[in-house]
Amino acid sequence: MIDLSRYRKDFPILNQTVKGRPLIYLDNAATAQKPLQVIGTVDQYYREYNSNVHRGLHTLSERATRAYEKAREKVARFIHAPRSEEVIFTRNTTESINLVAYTWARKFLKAGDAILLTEMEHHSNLVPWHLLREEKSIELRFIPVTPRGELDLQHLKQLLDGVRLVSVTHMSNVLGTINPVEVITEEAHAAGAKVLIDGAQAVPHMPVNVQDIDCDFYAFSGHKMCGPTGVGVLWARAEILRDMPPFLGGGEMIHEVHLNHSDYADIPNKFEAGTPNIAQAIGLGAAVDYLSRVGMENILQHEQEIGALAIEKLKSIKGLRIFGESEKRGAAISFEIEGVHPHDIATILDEQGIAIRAGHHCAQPLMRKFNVQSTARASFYFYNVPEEIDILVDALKTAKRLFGYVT
Amino acid sequence: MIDLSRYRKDFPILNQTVKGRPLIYLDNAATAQKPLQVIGTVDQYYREYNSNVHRGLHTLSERATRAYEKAREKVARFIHAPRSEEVIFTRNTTESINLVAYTWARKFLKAGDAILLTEMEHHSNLVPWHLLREEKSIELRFIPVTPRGELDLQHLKQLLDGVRLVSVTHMSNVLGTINPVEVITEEAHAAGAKVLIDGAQAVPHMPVNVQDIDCDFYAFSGHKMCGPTGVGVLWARAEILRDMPPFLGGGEMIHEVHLNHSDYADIPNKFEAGTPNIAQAIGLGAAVDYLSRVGMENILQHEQEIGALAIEKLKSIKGLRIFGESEKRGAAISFEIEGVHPHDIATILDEQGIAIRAGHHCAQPLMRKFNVQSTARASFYFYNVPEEIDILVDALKTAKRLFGYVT
Amino acid sequence: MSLDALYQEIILEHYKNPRNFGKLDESRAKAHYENPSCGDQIDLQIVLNDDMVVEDIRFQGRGCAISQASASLMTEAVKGKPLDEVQKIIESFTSLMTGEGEITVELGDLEALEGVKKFPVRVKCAMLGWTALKSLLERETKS
Amino acid sequence: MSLDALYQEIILEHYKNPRNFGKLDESRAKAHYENPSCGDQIDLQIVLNDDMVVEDIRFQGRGCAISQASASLMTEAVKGKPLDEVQKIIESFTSLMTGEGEITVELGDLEALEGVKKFPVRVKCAMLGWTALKSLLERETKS
Ligand SMILES: Cc1ncc(COP(=O)(O)O)c(C=O)c1O
Ligand SMILES: Cc1ncc(COP(=O)(O)O)c(C=O)c1O
Repeated sequence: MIDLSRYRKDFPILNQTVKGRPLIYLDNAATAQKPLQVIGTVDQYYREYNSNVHRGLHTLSERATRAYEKAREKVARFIHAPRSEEVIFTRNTTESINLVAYTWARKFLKAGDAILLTEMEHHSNLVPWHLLREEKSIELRFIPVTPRGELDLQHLKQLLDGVRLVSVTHMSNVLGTINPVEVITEEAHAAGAKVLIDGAQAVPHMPVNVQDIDCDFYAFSGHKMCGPTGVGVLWARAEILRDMPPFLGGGEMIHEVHLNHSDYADIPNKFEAGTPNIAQAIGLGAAVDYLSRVGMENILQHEQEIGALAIEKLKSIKGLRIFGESEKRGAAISFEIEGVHPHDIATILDEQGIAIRAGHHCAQPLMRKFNVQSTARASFYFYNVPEEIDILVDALKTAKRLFGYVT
Repeated sequence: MIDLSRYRKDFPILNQTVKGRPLIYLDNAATAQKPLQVIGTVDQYYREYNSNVHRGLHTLSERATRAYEKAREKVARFIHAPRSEEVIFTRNTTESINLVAYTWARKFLKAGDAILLTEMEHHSNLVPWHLLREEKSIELRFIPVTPRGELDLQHLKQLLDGVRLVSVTHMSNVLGTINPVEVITEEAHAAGAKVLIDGAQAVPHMPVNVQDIDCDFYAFSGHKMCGPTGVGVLWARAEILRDMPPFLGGGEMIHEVHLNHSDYADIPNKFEAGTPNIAQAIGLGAAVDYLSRVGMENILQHEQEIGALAIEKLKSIKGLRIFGESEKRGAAISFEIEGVHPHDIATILDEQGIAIRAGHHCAQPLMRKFNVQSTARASFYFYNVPEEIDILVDALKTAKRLFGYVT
Repeated sequence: MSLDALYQEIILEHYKNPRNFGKLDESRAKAHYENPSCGDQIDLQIVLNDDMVVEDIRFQGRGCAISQASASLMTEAVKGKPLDEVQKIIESFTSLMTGEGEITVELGDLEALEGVKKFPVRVKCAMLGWTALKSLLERETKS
Repeated sequence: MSLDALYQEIILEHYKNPRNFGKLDESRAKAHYENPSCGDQIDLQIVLNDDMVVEDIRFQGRGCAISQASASLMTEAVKGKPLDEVQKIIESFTSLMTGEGEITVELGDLEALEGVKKFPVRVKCAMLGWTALKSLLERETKS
């Protein structure tokens, strides 16, 4: 297995004990930890050149503006966006998707139009469309999920009939499934629909190239990819962004304001109203640098290997069932153990220093599909090591024993 | 003059030279600097307990959730909000105001209703209403500004006829004027209108009590009050927030999600979709602690004293004109010098280590009112000292000399 | 490890074999409660006779050992008790969980849940059935 | 301090007494340019005769010393020049400001603006009139 354990030393948080045991952090799909390089970049910003951006003519402001715009360029390069002004800084994936729903969709969708989603979407890619539907009588359709946890694309062509937007997750935060977004995009475009990809789980864990995917919108969060909380990204084609009405109104996003009307600035400023999350965007730039140094190919390989190993070892536990057995998958692994509720598993693991998540993972419709209320989820990142899997497996056996089951 | 200079040592950024001169930071109305206590709180979060909040059952998540909710309580106490769940974390003032425009105003305003603003509003309190008016034929009215830079409230009663919302800045970022928001609120309520206060410039600089003001909404930014970038606040009465439809849809803001509909969570979660700006909110909590220790009464007194002194000394420069001579005012001071354009002033000051702002300060309508394109603005905070005024005045004289004027 | 204190034998036993599990007929007062942050659910039904004694009580639910065992233990504790004593049990159990207030009655088997106090995020689980009971009683005694 | 290099005598002189300031008649080609980040404005008008020589040029504007002096100096530099030479002046001046590309013609008084290069946020000011000129010429030579 590719060994990336040398990077652990960059993550101060990993070097601690929880309940007297060394912390094993397996909640990476919820949020990733931050390396010193990112923490230090944010710290340096506040210590040396904190200032408002864009309109300042003084040295600090100039330096902050340069760093902020440099971060935009880094992010653009990271996802292979053709132009850096196509990168809009938001708070998180959720805001990025809502931005599209509030602007593009409200302008271009009309009654009777359909949006195609999937049964494995995160609430962030469901609720914005529910909100939209309360305003416009649009139809929501769903690509079904197979028992193996893959998208069932058999009837994609029929499903696409009358669809104006396809919005689909690149990687499932519950099942780990990596979806064939290139294929879906091609079909969607052939049917005249635009495509939004929810990349919250993909950008942190694999190389992403928006030009290769050929999608129209791509959304992701900084905090899941070693960046600060409070910053996300919406990428979209320049011509689409230019056609979109603005979202939030305020400083920086205008060209000229009169008492009774305003002219809007060009992209990206048009979509970044008010003082931006400056430190966070600059921190995200540092995260992108860091991940590039580790190498996204290496990260993907490591996670596929450690994911496969984890699945293999977890399966050795009697009564443990894994949700999602897609061929192409990342290292977010959902499971349940007969007779031990996921919340009890999480508590028992936490007592042993292991952080996993238990719940519906903001994917209640998917839970219903698999007829469970909640699952336990262990999700890995490149800094996790195989030894942690063994400790996890032992701890799960302890849980079973505690509940009176033989292991 | 009250001496708060002992707090300077908490601000590492102030201890640097710019162009070989000690930095004099007079761009505080744009953004304030951060004390070690805030920088350290953010740093500690990332080093020790970074984790996603709310749904986590493990130790880190529990600690992060507690800190995040504790920050909400601190902010609530700071502005004397009756209930902490009335504090919604946003990105900045701009998003807070837009949230009201997108939810409350879109639900409750109907064609023909009027919104009353003022001629001294920041673009963030103008453009959201322009955007709203592109959807609904509402009317925007403006309380005029007198030549002295105060609100002309003579005809307030007539102006309020048919008004559903009054939205007004607590303190002008250009003129420094502190507006009589209590009086305006009382009149507005008597006329049946709700009241939103833009407190971006007030919360950092004076004690604010939303219950005394008796307003319905109050918006402000963390970054202007020693907090991190990327966090702002919307406060509103619980019953109003509960009546409002949600803004962004996604994780955390829901109670139950089905494929085709969702039930929303109670406040504050209903308005905080997706992973919040966790580190930033916690950092804002630390800023509030810090400011409370300095004492908001002390800060107000210091700024009124240093502001008065600055105005007095600036007036000694021939050809210098100050915009805004309100009795009740903070220490944001806009001015122009005959024959030297504000941008040139800013550049010349920067060469001498002094950071001021030059431009329209996101208040173009007010600029037009005063018949200028832009002004120079020096804005003070509690860590500024009287000696900095003398250096400022000398530097302005240098600017005049450079441009060939006698001083 | 305090896990043994949390998952005592009696809790696990009630989790696996919940008492008073099931439905009364539809006409009986009913409360549905849910913990939105984890999805645990309780449906509770109760019959108060004319003397204000809990004549019957039933619950159905899905969720973790703590929430389900606590509900099961609760039904045992209150069944056959007069209303004023039930109120004392509710208050005393709440005190046991929160460490605030007083414990004025013998809690018996319910004391097995004391370990939950050390797991603040799980206290909500233990309280779920009790919240349902409280609101049900409020409704019943008002009418 | 490099301020003296930035605000040279000749720049201040052009700022206070701009050359070719004013309007040509409305029928003449016109470009309006603005720097949205600071509000500086330039209105530019030009007359190209049949030999493609800049027969007349006028500007009006509001803004800082750099933007207004640069526009004024520009009008002097290009007035009476044939189009191909004007293009070379534009390119050379752009090179002077950005430090990229080559300076292929004598820039004369325009060299007084060289100091702006050290103030990156002010380069946009110096280029404002030139951007207007470029777009105007593109439009004029296309038609
Ligand atoms: C009066 C006023 N309102 C609103 C804002 C906007 O604040 P932000 O950019 O943090 O959204 C500002 C900041 O410049 C301000 O001074
Ligand atoms: C697939 C997916 N989409 C969207 C989101 C929402 O991300 P955020 O909470 O950062 O907005 C998540 C994160 O949980 C996710 O896993």
